[in-house]
Amino acid sequence: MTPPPPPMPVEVRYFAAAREGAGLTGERLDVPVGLTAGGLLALLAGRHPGLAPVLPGLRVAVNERFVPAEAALAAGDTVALIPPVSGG
Amino acid sequence: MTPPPPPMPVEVRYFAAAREGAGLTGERLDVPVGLTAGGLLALLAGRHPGLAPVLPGLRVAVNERFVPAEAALAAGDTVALIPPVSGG
Amino acid sequence: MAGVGSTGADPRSFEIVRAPIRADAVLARVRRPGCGAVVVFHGTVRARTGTRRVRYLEYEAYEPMALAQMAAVADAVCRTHGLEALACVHRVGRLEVGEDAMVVAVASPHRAAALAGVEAFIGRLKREVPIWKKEVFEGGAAWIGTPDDPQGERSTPTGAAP
Amino acid sequence: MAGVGSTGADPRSFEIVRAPIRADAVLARVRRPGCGAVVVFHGTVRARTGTRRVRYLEYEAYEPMALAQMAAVADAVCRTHGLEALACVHRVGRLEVGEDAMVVAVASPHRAAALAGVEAFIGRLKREVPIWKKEVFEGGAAWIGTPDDPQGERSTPTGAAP
Repeated sequence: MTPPPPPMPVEVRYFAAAREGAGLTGERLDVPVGLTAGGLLALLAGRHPGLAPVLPGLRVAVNERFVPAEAALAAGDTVALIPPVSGG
Repeated sequence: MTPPPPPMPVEVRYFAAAREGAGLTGERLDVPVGLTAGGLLALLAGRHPGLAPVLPGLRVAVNERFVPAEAALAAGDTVALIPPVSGG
Repeated sequence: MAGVGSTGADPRSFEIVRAPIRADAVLARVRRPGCGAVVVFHGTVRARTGTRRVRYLEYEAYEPMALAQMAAVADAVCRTHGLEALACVHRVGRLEVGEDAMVVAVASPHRAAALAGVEAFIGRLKREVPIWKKEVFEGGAAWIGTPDDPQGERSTPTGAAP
Repeated sequence: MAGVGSTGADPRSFEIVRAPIRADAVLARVRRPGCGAVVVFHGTVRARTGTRRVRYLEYEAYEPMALAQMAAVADAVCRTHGLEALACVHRVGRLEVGEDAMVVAVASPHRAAALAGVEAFIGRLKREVPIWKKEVFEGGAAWIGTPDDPQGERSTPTGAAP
């Protein structure tokens, strides 16, 4: 039995309705290696029940680019929760 | 035999290429009663040969409104020769 | 010149001027609290048209008719596109490269209407408003849109041509 | 960020600011001698949305990503529409009714391209650039586009929604 790999640090940033739902502007988390963007969202939803109403329409950006739910995260990534945008 | 009706005064205004073709900014003319806008143009073309190159595309305005060639003029009208416009 | 749901100042405003146009003043004429979209269009003297290098332009207007036609066109365009305000200032006389010949500002509750309204107003102005430009270039001059204009850019008259 | 036939200053310019936007400065960034058409669009805080009376808005941006996305969208739009210059300034923080939240200026040799380019840029900005507005109205507040926004005006995500 090999030991599990060490957890992987990621920086999470919350904006707008996600910020208010989480009650945070950001946090640093250690997550399992190989976690996807969608997996991280599920993890965050469990951790911050206030995010539930924000989940529909939420997109994820990694290092300032939108990514699909199945994108794998890497150590040191900055992951941003992007509710529906409304600039202009 | 009834005498011909007295001629009818009109004010003619020339703009842009028509002004340069006629060599005038305007003139006051006595024209036959019942003359049309098109008839006046023919009369002016004879009077000012320099207008010839300007005639294609020329429109006529009477009292600051575009009129068709067959519109009859009335005493005191202000008739403007409007070459193709190019504002903006 | 009736307003469409306007408050405050006259929602339509037209002017022909001989001095440089102050775009911020044109903008100020159309701002309205109900309007989320304001578009300002600048028609500017280009350094070249086609292959010709422009020295300067001379603009001329039949002023009372030009103002009346602008108002009539604006009336129709504001109604069709639901604009709440439209202002147009056109300059005449000698204009140098880079100067504004015309500034049009419109205000509307919505962006698409404001942009489409500007396009419609200018498209009609270029056919129906008696303003002319003479291009003075290296080696000559031409009234734009007339047969002596070697570059084309003809206007397409929509009124009656005798 | 490569220019298309530009001369002089950087033909693309993007900024997020906390103070009132100076539209004349945005305009100055896009003027070019080859451009006969300059369009300035102002996105302004409206007094009401639907039946709600707006007290004020709060704008928030993910600034580095918003600037990068603006640049990417502008690149594509300038190429598609043949624009020679595009500048966009977006304001964040508290905005009162009548204030400009965004000013976009574009320059093009031709009018239709300039107007279509503005429309395309803003259409994509409203889907792809991470900026948000919270509307504070009589009796409540809502992030526009989210499920707690009772008036709709939903954004339509084009990227992946997990």
